[in-house]
Formats: sequence, C-alpha cells, structure tokens
Amino acid sequence: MEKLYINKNGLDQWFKQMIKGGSHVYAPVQGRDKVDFKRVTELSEVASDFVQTTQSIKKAVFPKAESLFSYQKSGKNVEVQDFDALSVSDKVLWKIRPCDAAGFASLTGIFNWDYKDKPYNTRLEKTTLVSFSCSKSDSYCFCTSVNGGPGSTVGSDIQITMLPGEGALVEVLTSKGKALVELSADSFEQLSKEIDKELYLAKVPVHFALEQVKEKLSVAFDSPVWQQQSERCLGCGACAFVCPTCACFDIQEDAKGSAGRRIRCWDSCGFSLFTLHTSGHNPRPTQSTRWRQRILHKFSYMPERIQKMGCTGCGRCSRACPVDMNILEHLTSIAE
Amino acid sequence: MEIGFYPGCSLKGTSLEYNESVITLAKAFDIELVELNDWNCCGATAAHSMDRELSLSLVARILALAEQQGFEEIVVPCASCYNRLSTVQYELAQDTKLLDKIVDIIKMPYFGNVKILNVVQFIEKYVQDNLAAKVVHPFRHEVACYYGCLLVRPHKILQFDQLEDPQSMDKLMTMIGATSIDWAFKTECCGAGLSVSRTDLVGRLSGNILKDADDRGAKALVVACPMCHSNLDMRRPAINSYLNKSIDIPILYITQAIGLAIGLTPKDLGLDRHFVLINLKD
Amino acid sequence: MSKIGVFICHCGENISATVDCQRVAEEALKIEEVEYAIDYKYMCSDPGQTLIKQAIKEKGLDGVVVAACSPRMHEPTFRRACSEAGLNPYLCEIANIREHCSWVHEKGDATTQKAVDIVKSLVAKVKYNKPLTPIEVPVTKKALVIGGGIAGIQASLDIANCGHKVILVEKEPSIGGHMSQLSETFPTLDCSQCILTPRMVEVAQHPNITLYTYAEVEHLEGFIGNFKASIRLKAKSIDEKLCTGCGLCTTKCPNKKISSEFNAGLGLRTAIYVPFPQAVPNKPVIDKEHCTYYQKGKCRLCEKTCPTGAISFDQEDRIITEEIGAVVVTTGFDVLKPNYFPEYGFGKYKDVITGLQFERLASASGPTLGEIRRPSDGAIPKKIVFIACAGSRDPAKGIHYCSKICCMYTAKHAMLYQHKVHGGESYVFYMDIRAAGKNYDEFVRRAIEEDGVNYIRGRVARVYEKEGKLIVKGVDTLLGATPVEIEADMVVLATASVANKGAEELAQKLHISYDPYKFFAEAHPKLKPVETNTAGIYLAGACQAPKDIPETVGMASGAAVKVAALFSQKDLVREPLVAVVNRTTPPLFSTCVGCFMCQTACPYHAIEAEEIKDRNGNVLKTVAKVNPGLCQGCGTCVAFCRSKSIDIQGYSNEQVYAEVAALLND
Amino acid sequence: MTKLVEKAASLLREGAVIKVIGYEEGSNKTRPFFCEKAEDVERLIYNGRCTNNLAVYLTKPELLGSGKVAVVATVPTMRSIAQLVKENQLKEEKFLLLTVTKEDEVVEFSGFKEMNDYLADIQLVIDTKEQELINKLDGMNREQRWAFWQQELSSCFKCYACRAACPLCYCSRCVVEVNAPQWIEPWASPLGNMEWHINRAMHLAGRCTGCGACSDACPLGIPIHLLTHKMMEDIDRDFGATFNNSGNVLSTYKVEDKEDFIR
Amino acid sequence: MIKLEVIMDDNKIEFEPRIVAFVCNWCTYAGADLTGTSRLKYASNVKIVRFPCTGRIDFMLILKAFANGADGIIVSGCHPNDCHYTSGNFHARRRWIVFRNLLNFLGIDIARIRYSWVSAAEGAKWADLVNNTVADIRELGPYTEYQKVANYMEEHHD
Repeated sequence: MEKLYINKNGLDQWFKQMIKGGSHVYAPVQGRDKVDFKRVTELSEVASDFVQTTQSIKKAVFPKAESLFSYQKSGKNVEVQDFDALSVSDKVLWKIRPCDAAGFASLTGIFNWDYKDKPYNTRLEKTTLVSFSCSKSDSYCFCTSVNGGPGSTVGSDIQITMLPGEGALVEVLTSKGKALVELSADSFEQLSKEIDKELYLAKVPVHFALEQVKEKLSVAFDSPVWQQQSERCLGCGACAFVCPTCACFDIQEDAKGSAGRRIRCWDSCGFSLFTLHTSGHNPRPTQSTRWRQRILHKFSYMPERIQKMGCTGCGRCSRACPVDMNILEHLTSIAE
Repeated sequence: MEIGFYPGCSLKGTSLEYNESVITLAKAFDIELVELNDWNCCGATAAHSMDRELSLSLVARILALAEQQGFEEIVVPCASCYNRLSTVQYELAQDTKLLDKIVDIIKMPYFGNVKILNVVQFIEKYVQDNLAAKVVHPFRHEVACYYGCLLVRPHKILQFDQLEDPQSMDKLMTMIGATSIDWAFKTECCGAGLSVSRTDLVGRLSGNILKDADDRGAKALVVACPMCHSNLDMRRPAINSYLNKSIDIPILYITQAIGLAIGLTPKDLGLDRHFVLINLKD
Repeated sequence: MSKIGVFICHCGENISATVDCQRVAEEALKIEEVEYAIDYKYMCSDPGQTLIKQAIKEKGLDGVVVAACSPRMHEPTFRRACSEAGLNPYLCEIANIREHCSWVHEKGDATTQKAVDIVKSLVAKVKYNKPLTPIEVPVTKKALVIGGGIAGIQASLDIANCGHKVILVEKEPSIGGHMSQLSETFPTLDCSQCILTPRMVEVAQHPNITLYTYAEVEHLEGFIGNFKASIRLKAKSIDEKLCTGCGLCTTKCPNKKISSEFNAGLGLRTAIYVPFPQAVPNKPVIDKEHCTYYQKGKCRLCEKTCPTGAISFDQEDRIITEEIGAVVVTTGFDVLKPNYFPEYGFGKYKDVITGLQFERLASASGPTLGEIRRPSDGAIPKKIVFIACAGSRDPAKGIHYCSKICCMYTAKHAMLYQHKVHGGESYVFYMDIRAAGKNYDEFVRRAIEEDGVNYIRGRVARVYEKEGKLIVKGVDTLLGATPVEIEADMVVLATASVANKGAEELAQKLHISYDPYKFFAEAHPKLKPVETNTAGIYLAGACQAPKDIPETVGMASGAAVKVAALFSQKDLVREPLVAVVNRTTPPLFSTCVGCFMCQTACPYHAIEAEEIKDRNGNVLKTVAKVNPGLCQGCGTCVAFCRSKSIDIQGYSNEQVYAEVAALLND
Repeated sequence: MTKLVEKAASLLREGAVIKVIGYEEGSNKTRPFFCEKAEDVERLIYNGRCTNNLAVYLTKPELLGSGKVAVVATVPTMRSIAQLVKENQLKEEKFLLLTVTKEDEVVEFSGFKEMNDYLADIQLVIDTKEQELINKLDGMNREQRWAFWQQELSSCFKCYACRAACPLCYCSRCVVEVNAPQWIEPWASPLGNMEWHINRAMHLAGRCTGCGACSDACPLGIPIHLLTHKMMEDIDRDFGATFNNSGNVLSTYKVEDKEDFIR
Repeated sequence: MIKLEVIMDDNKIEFEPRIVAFVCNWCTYAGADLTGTSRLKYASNVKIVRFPCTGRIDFMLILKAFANGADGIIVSGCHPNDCHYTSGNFHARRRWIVFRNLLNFLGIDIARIRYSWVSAAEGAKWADLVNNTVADIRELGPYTEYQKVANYMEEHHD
C-alpha cells in the first residue's frame, strides 16, 4: 500500500483527469433537503459537510432494475441477446464512506456465493471505490460495533483523509486505485513525514460486542423480542433499499409485443409478498417473522455462509425508517 | 353592525319618509345602513324597455360598487330597484358572454356575489327575532298587506315568498299585534308605470285595490314599495273620483307600522309627510 | 399455449374490395399461437361455417377469431357454429373488419394493415377468453302486484289468466283505485263503475289470485325470479270468515262524521265502514283512529249488533312473507294538494273543488247522488268555471310536466255539467287543449260545439269570494289579452296528477329508481317502458307518469306479458357476461377488502356482502359478491376496484389489456 | 405524570383495553408505541412532534389482537379513522378512541360518531410551503411540470413506504402486485414509478384526508403528497366533496357534473 | 420501440399518428358501425377497442395505451342519460374529470386524449371525431416525450 499527499489544486487536477478519462463519477450531492449520490463532472458539485448520504451507492453495481437478457421475436422464432457487458461504463465512486466500501465487500460475497453473477462482477470490475474517512459521525453510526471504523479501508481502492488546511492524505490500496492515481500522477506528492490519520477521524463509540449479539441470536429464533421490536414496523422496503448490503432481488418479465427482456430488480424481505406462496401459504406470515429474518440474515446467516457481515453500521436504515426502527437500539437490547 | 344600503331615486324624492323610516327602524335595532358611495339610477322605469345594455350596465355598476366597497349584502327598500337589481344579477349570472360585455362597458370588476335584500327580507333577517320583545304599542288594527307586482315577481328570479298569495308582510304584521285581513288584491297592479301619464287609470286600478280592502274592513294598507305608496296615497283624489266616494284608509310603509309598534315617534318615521292623514284610534 | 384459428371473410366484395384478405390470412398465420388461418368468400354461409367447424375439430382449436362484419351482426351466428363443433361459444371473438375497416377506408396497404392489426388485437384477446356457460336462475312462478287500481287489476288478471299465481296487495280496504271514484269516462261517457266492478269481482274470484286488501308491502329482498316479500296485513278488526258483509254494523256506528276518502272529502262515513257499495271485498274494516272504542275504550256497538259475531277488536297487524318471481308496481297517482293554490282560494272557499271531487258530485253513487250541487250550501251552481292546468305545466309550482288527462276530463266535466244542469253556464280556462287519442278531439269539439261549453284560452290569476260569488279573474289571450272576470257559483280545478305519497319510500324498499317528481323510472324511455332498472320489477299505470285509463290498461297488459314471458321458461337464462369478485386460497379468501365502493356504484344493486366464515361459523372477513341474477354486465364496478378484485367475464382486465397492447405493438 | 399516562394506566389496569397505541420518545424523533403493560405507561407521550398517523395500524388485525384497543389519536389520525369507518374497515366495539387537547386534557370518545362531531369544527389546513409548491407547479407550463415530476419520480425506488404509511392503503393485495395483467411495472423505472404514483393518487381520490404521512415516510423526500393534495383541491372545486362529507367521489356522480372537455 | 426511432428520425415524411379508441358497445361502437354502413370514409389511424360501457374503462388503460406507443386516444360512449346501463357514462365522466386534472398536474399532455359522446345514430359524428382527432394529433406530433420514459432503462443511462 502506498500513502501519498495531495493539495487542493492537485485534487482538482486529478478529478478533472478522471472525468477526461471518460469515467462516470458518482459523488454525494446536496439535494433539496437530502444528500445523495449523483453523477458529477465538477469537484465543486460534491457535497462537503455531511455525515451520510440517504442512499448507499450499491446501485452502481446492483442497479434498481437491470436487464439480464433481452429477446426479439420474428414470427414464431426467437432471438435472444445475453447481458451486454459492453454497455457497462467505467465508474468512480467518489467520497463514499468506509462503511459503504465495506458494503461492497458483503455484496461481492453474496453475488459470488454459489454462482458468479456476471452483471454484478462486470460492473464491479469497472468501478473504482474512493472512500473518504469520516471526520464526523452521528448517533445512528455504529461502524465500530461491527468491525468497521471511520478510517477502515476494507473494500476501498483508495482512501482519502482530509487534513487540516487544504491537503489530504491519500491511501492507495489496490491496483485499481493505483491506476486511478496514475491518471494524474504529478498531482500527488510523497509524504514529507508519517501522518497519524487517527487524529483526524471521528470518534465512534462501540455500542455492543458483536460476538455477544451473534451468540444471543444463535438461540433467539423463537424469542418474543422480534414481536416486541417489530410491532410498529410498517413493512415497507425503505431500510432494505437504502442499505449498502441488502441484495434481495426479484425477477420480472418486460414483454412488449414481439420484443422483451428479463429484468432483475430490488426486492425486500420486509415485504409480505416476498415469501408468499401461490398456495396462499406464507412461511413468514407476520412482520415480526420478517424482521427476524432481516436481523438474522445480516448477523447470523451471512457470517455463517459467506463469512461476511450483513451490516456495516452505516445507520441508513434507522435514518430512513418512517417509524424510527433503530437497528442500533434493537441490537444493543438484544446484546443485553 | 353595518349593511350596505341602496336607496334609489324615489327614496331621495317622493318617498323621503320611506327612507327615514327604514333607517330609523334599522337604528332601533343597532344596524347601520351604509349608503353606497357614488350610486346611480337603477334604470327602473324606462331604461330596461328602451336599451338593454344600458339597463344592465347601470345595475352592474351599482353591484360592482357594492362589491368594491366591501358589502356582502345590500338593502334595497324600493321594490322596483330591488326587482331590477335582482333581475340583472340573475341575467349576468346566466350568460358569461353578456357578463364580459357589460364588465367591459362599466370598466369595473364584477363578481355578482352581493346579496340583495328587499325591505321585508331585511326585516325578516335582522329585525324579526328581537321584534316581539321591542313592541310597546301593539299595532291593533285590521290591515291589508299590499305587495304589488314588483316585490314577488318574477318568482323564478326573486325566489321570494309565495308568488300568488304572499304572506311575509302578513306574518310581520301579526307579530306586532295587527290582524291582517284576507283579501283579493294583494298583488294586483296599482298602475305605477302610469303614475304621471294616466292618473285616471291609476285612479281605477288603485281604486279597485282600496275598495276591496275597504269592503273587507281594512283600517290601513301596509306597503313596501314607493310607487305603490305614492299611487295609493298621493292619487287619492283620482281614486275617490273613480269610486265616487271618499276612502280615508291611510297607507303605511311596513317600516312605519313596525316603527310605531316599537314606539318610534311619527316624526322619526316621517308619517307627517303623507297625504292621507293617519289617525288610527287604538 | 393455445391454438387459435383465424377466419377472414371477404363478405363477397364488401371486405375484399379494399382489404387484401389473403394477406390478412398470411399475416395472421405469423402470429404466435395462431394455428390456422384462412380467408373465404362468405364465412357466414353454410360452407363458411363448416370451414370453421372442421378446423376446430381437425386442428383442435381452442380459440376462434372471425374477421368479418360487426359482431352486432353475426357474433351469435359464429358462436353457435363454434359450439356445434364442440368449442365453447365464448371462445369465439369477432374482428370487425367491415364496418370499422373495409367500408370506411380506401383500398390500400394501410387499410389491409389496419385489418391485420384488428385481427391481432382480437387474437390477443381470445387467448384470455374463458369458456363460459350461460347463467341459469331458477324462477318462482308467482307474481306480486302492488296496488289494486285498474292497472293492478288488469295486470293481475292477465298474469293469472296465463296460469300463474298472483298476489295482489292493496293498501285501502277495497280494490278499485281512482277509477272506482270516477263518474263517467271519456271519450265514451260510459259509467266507470259499470266497466270496472265486473273486473274487481273477477279478481276476487280468480283461483290464481290471492287478494290482500288493507295491506302494504313492508320489505322486498332477493332478485329476479327469486324475490321474498314481507307484507303487512293491517288489522281490519273483522273476522272475514264470519262476516257476511250485511253492513248492519255500519248503520249502528255512532261515529258518523268522518270525511270519506272515497268521496274525496265531500261525503261522510262511519268508523267501521265499507268504502263504497261495490267494494271488493265487500266487508267492513274498523278505522282505529276514528273508532270510539279504540280511542276512548268504550262503545263496541258494532260488536253488539253484528249477527255473526265477526267483530274482533283484539286483532293485530300480521306480517306474512311470500316468495315471488316478479313484481308489478301499479301504485297509481295522487292529486296535487290544496295548499298549492292560494290564489284560487282552494281550502279557503268551499266551492272551489278539485276535478276528483267533481267526479264524486257527478257520480250516481256520490254524496249528491249525481246531482251537481255545490258543497257550501247544496245549491245548484248556475255558473261554473273549470280551470285546466291547475299546477301542471307551471314552473312556479315546481311542476313542469303536463298531467295529460286534465284536458279530457275537464271537457267531460263541462259536458256532464251541461247535461245535468240545464241552462247552466260553464267556462273552461285552458292553455292548450291536448286531445291526442282515439276520438278524443272529437269529444272536446262536442263539448264546445254541441254542449256549448265556453272555452277561454288563458290563465286565471285569482279567485276570490265577494258577496257569495266566486270572482274568477283571468285573461282571454285570444281576444288580445283582455281581462275576463266571471262571477261563478263554483270553481273546479283540474289539479295536476302527482306521484303517490309513499312513492319515494316504496321505491327505496324495492330498489327501483324514480324521477325528480317521484314518479317511478322506467328502464329505457323508449324501448323499456314497463321495465325498471331492477330486473324482475315492472311498472304499469300512473305510478310511472300521468296516464288515462286506456293507456294504463295497455301498459298493465304489457307488464303482465313481461312477467308471463319470464315465467314461461323453466329457468331464467342470461348471458354470462357478468362481473365476478375473485376468490383465492386462504388465508386471503379474496383480495377484496370489502370497501363496497362497487356497491355504491352499481346501478342494479347487484353487489351483496358475503361473510366468509371458518368452520365454527366465526366471520373471518366480509367481501363483495356479485349476484349474477341482477348484474347486467356494465363493468362500472370493475373500473372502480382498487385492488382489481372484481372483474367482468367477456371483457376481463386481461382481455382488454392484451387487446390494447396488441393493437399498438408489432 | 400526565393525564394521558394516568388514563392509559387505569385503562390497562382495569383491563378496559388490552393495549394503548400511542407515541413514545424515539431517536431524535417520536415514534408509535404499543403500550401493553401498565408499567410501561410512563413512556407514553403526546406533543406537537407526534406526527405518525396511527390509523395505519388499525387495519392490521394481527397487531391488534383480540380485545379492545385504545388509540391516542391526533387530528390527522382521527380524520383517517373517520374515512376508514366510511369504508367499513373498522369495528366500533374494537376501539377506544382518545385524543389530547392543547391543554393536555384527555378526551375519550364514546364512539366514531362523537369523534366525527369533534372533528367537524376543526379546519383542514394545508401548510403554506406545500401550497406554494402547488401554486408554483400550477404556474408552470405543461413541459415544465412534466420535467419537474420526471426528475422527482424517477428517483423513486419503490420501497412503498408511502403505501405502508398511508392508513387508507389497506388493500390486502395492492394493484402493483397484480400481475394478470401487469398493470404497473413492478420494478423501479421512470414509467413504472409514475404509473404507481398516478394509481396511488387515483385510488385516494376523494378519500385522502391530507395527513401527509406518505411524503413524511418517503426516505427520498419526494413530494408525492402534492398529487393527492392537489387532487383534494380539484375535487373540492369540481364536486364540493371534501373528505368530511364524501368518502367515494368516484363511485358516485351528479348528472350536472361539468363536461366542458367532452365534445 | 424500434418503430419509434423511425418516426423520430425522419419527421420529414408525414407522421401517421397511432390512435386507440375506447368505445362503449351500445352507442359509439354501434355509431361506428353506422359510419360503415353509410360508407363514410375516415382516416385509418384509429383502432377501436370495444367495452360494454364507458364505465368499464379503467384509467390505467389510457396510460397503458400511451406506454405502448399511442400518440392519441379517443374515449367515447353514450350521451348523458342515454347510457344502456343508465349511469355508466356518468361514472366514467366523473372519473375522467378527476383523472384529467391529475394528468395535467403531472404534465401529461391531456390534449392527446379526446373525449366525446357519440350515439348509435351519429355515424357522421364518429367519422368527424376520428378525422379531427387524427388531424389534431398530427399537429401535436408523436408523443416521444412519453415513449422515451416508457422505454427508459436506468442502467443504460447511468
């Protein structure tokens, strides 16, 4: 790993080069009242002062809706066209948070668990993740409780830590990151002296011991806690859709006359229809069973099956919830 | 409280006493009748038979003024004015093209949402409820309530009282202790339009009215229209010569009758301005 | 994967002249799931139909599209052909390429292409067609007739004579209605009772007719062919089995000063009474409101006098329920209330009367035994004025319609007056004379020309009393609007006919609609004059609008035929194109959430609530259910249903959706 | 100890109700609270910050359990309840309705009727910011409006929080879940999103009580409530039917409804 | 989708609008039949979908028609008070009033939806209705605005 220093102008130059290089750059942008990822072409568009974006940027590799293949009928014979890898553009995800970067690691786990998903992997290959370490956090953040941290580099290709004054520390973590730096090598300087990045990181308290939670969960399947916690849950998909690691999807047909395509789109285990059988039977008939699924999947099943956490402590679900289902609060209470 | 007031020409001329009695009566019930600023003739007598646009514009302007001066309701004691104002408001509401045309003529915004009250409606709405309590000299006489033609017709537009056998004035009269007689000429024509040109006809028409009232023992006629009043009161000589007998039944405005009952002085009510003397013995 | 056959008709030259039928066939064959396509000169011809039948058999088609003329022409033909070949007829659709294509466009590719598109869209639709079977509703072959006037009497007799049972309900103690009150009838001047009473008797004696007088329909539920009516039999306080109708009781009753309904208030009756001598049934009832015993607890004179001990004071109202298959509503009309004519002094002056009252004066069975005497002092009026359109055609009175019968009966009244009062003077004020009808105008002419009735065209402004005379002030518009003043002895108002008092309430009980005047509404002003919007309920007579006797009788027979037709088949068979509320597997049972918006929207009251219960009878949920007997298949409910839980057979969401998509996509 | 807490405590202790649905303090906001034990009543709060529309829970039998349930209702909640009653969704005997006045007095309603009377004299105020936005849109030309809504709606990712939060979206199967035919693209796409929101609005026509729960719930802050609120305005104008006097504008009609657009 | 491109790429050749007509079976469908039997000629752009009653016409069908590439839509049924089912057209009318306001608020081009009452006796009126609508829509041009949205797939635009 290589550590470099970059000053404001350098940053500008570098960013320009990225755009010139033809990559689509996505970064947090201040909207009407929320900060969210948008495609940008100027560094100035990027939001500066915010804790967390409303949505994660998982759609860069796992779009809300994507066509897996398409077909065209002529008369009675059909011509199928497979997923078009070439249609995928190079992307740079700028100023994502360490917890977002960590999220990609989990997604990769899911999309390569038993079957290597072509659209996902193609997109990921073409995406460079530039995370910014967190200088501030809020009461919803709990990365440190789930093996993450404001300066964690897990999943990032590059991590940038803003320093007092104009400059920034650039940690180049992967070859992809290296390539991105190469675009404008002369914008960077070698470090004059070792920089202790910890000094510049937000202090995120540890709220619960992960091991304890896991242990409790392993025997909690029939616990009444699920019912208590989920009573007010409305069963919408807000938490899942803003989550950086939720990867539930549905498969749909989009047929118009002689042409059509098969579509993969986001879904959520929180929806009552998610597990509904044609017979009318629903193995997860109530919101509490769905809530249980959500927690267990993230904190038991995923770690067991793919050795990845299903939660990076970004706190988005809690911020997005219309009825204030606060995951941190719930996990803490489970841990106790 | 304040309500808009459109007197019209008669109340400023031949029927001053009507004007006075309406205003004093209103005052007695703590109601300020605020005269429209810069009002104009409603074009009653002639305009609507000569020039439609003119007659519509005249009234439209009056109503526009009322709106402009912020009145939701205006009291229009003269039956003829009341009739014209209501009719025009109705016609303009029916036909937006016409409305645009008229608005263009009067060059004033017009919404047509002012409520037009004739004197009886005014009394029913603002006086009636506290009336009984205020009566000091019950008006104990046989009266014939005479509505004339303009107060209740055309029903389609005015939507006031029973077209053929109106009762509103009779009700009010009984409230102040009078006995309102049942008679046949309630809504007959008094010859208003011919008041000046054909006094002989007025004599006949008004004569028949008075005679029936007299035959049925009325001691007074109660009216709510200046034209009716002047015909029945001022044209008494012509009437008497037609009937060749002299009838001395006095003609009172409803506001005067009520005024007397609640103890207002004949002077306030302008009773001294009548031709036929009013000497009703209790 | 369905196998659809497409059959393109040339209709001789009618289609092929502008549409390349062969190409349409070729294009059709390219459509997915189209197994077979062929064009032919005349598809509707025998060989044409055979073509279809063979294809169905040989190719095993499970859907057929016939591209030909409008479905309004030959849909039945081709559907029949399909069913003869063993294919459910509702799996056949018609592509209208004649009226909607070949006839309205010039020859050319565009036209042929349109034909192809039309075929495509119907192929797409037919894929979703479901085999349907006509709905068979069992029919209870018993009719309920409400109202025992001439309309009800006629309807009852006609139905009964077709061999079906009839229940006739009349709220008064006797049947006969207004017609029994009339003296003579226009235009023949034959005595009303003479022609009516035989029929009243016939009703009473008819083996198929059950007569309930002094009774009212309390409640009606169910649907065509399967109604259940509960009927209140008001206590008559008479044991009809014992009563012989001798009438002694009525002579002894002390309470003699009750104004007689039958005589329209001009005569008096006792508290225990028979409305009129020819009443059917001719047995008295006790009018509790006026009976001294019921009111004061003493008297019972009638009981003492009754030779057979038929009086039973402790009788109570009974409610019986009857199952019937059809209802005929014949509740008739009423005359406008007096308070409508303050200007005519009705109610104020005794000698201002209504036409109906005049009928009683003129009637031999009336209070004056047929002599025209005025109510106030019994004097014979020397001068009489008839005012037509009293209320009718008078917006100021809120009645815009023409009461239709007044012109005629006024002429009749004037005539009767002239016949009965020699040297009498009669005047008729009228707006127009409406005498359209066989021998009607002749009748009026006779009144004017032979009997010398003075007809004055103009309205009457006011009637008032002066020195014992009724001063009638009016105008003669034919003499240049000259005012007319007549000193009359009596004034007769041809009062408007209005809907019966209880009309609105009854309509709501029966779920039939009514117009702003509370007259019952027919299903279609031209083509369904005796039907209502509620299948199985029919109308006759003046309850639908003012009518004279011949019209009423005609309408009654019409309604009777509708009922007879309904009763003539074993079951009532209806097109299955009706709405259906879905049913799904538990625990949902149906996606319907029971908001019942559809119920408010349905013009036919065809939507009911169904409770879904578990084995122990606990209600799990309440959902909508369409009654196929009532549903007419408009589909309005379908468009409302938010959860798409209700759908209509033949025009299902999937069908129309597919049709639209196919029309627009290639 | 507030009056509300006292009330709840007594209700639960006397077993008059099995639970009280109200509000409690949450993380930086208040949230719905299902209070079942007398010892928890202290958590119950009621203040201007209590914005969730609790009516949404009343059509979920599995949450209510068997027995009477007390609801601490805000005005918007009550309006929704009134509408639900009109649509035969609530059983009177099942609920005990409470509300809290500005003076922190607890009002207990004997039934829906009494609640409606209470509501009758409370005016529905559409907040000014929202009205401004509506007016702004009305001011735009069609193309601009189209651009505005495409911009807004295309970001929707169909989490259906708007549906879940709306008390009147109680269908057991929503139209978006109907797939024969597939009325609405179930995946998030500009078209599918627009179709969904049009359906939402149409299905709330004349029913929406203007509580704004939909847009409060939207995690992306899309001003979807404008659709239903604009519709309320239009319906008031065209049919004079506010949520108070008509539940189902679309399943009724007047012969004199305007038809200037029909030629 | 393909067809759309063609239309867009050469606006020079006169554009032929694609129009769907939603009509009720009893009045307008019969009216259109009469147009045929009277051999009145009209533009072939309009294709009819038959419904039992205008009350049956789901507002979604209108959106679906646009989504599937319609440039214009005709909705037509019995005149007020003539409805075969007495009130279906009244219900429909009210639905359209509400729906139009909403669409307009969303910036959807309601000028492309033509409502009309055409009775079974008005064959000529039907022909005029079709011709006028075709002319109007031709004036407005293809409804690309909507169809772009209809065929949009995010991934290709990110």
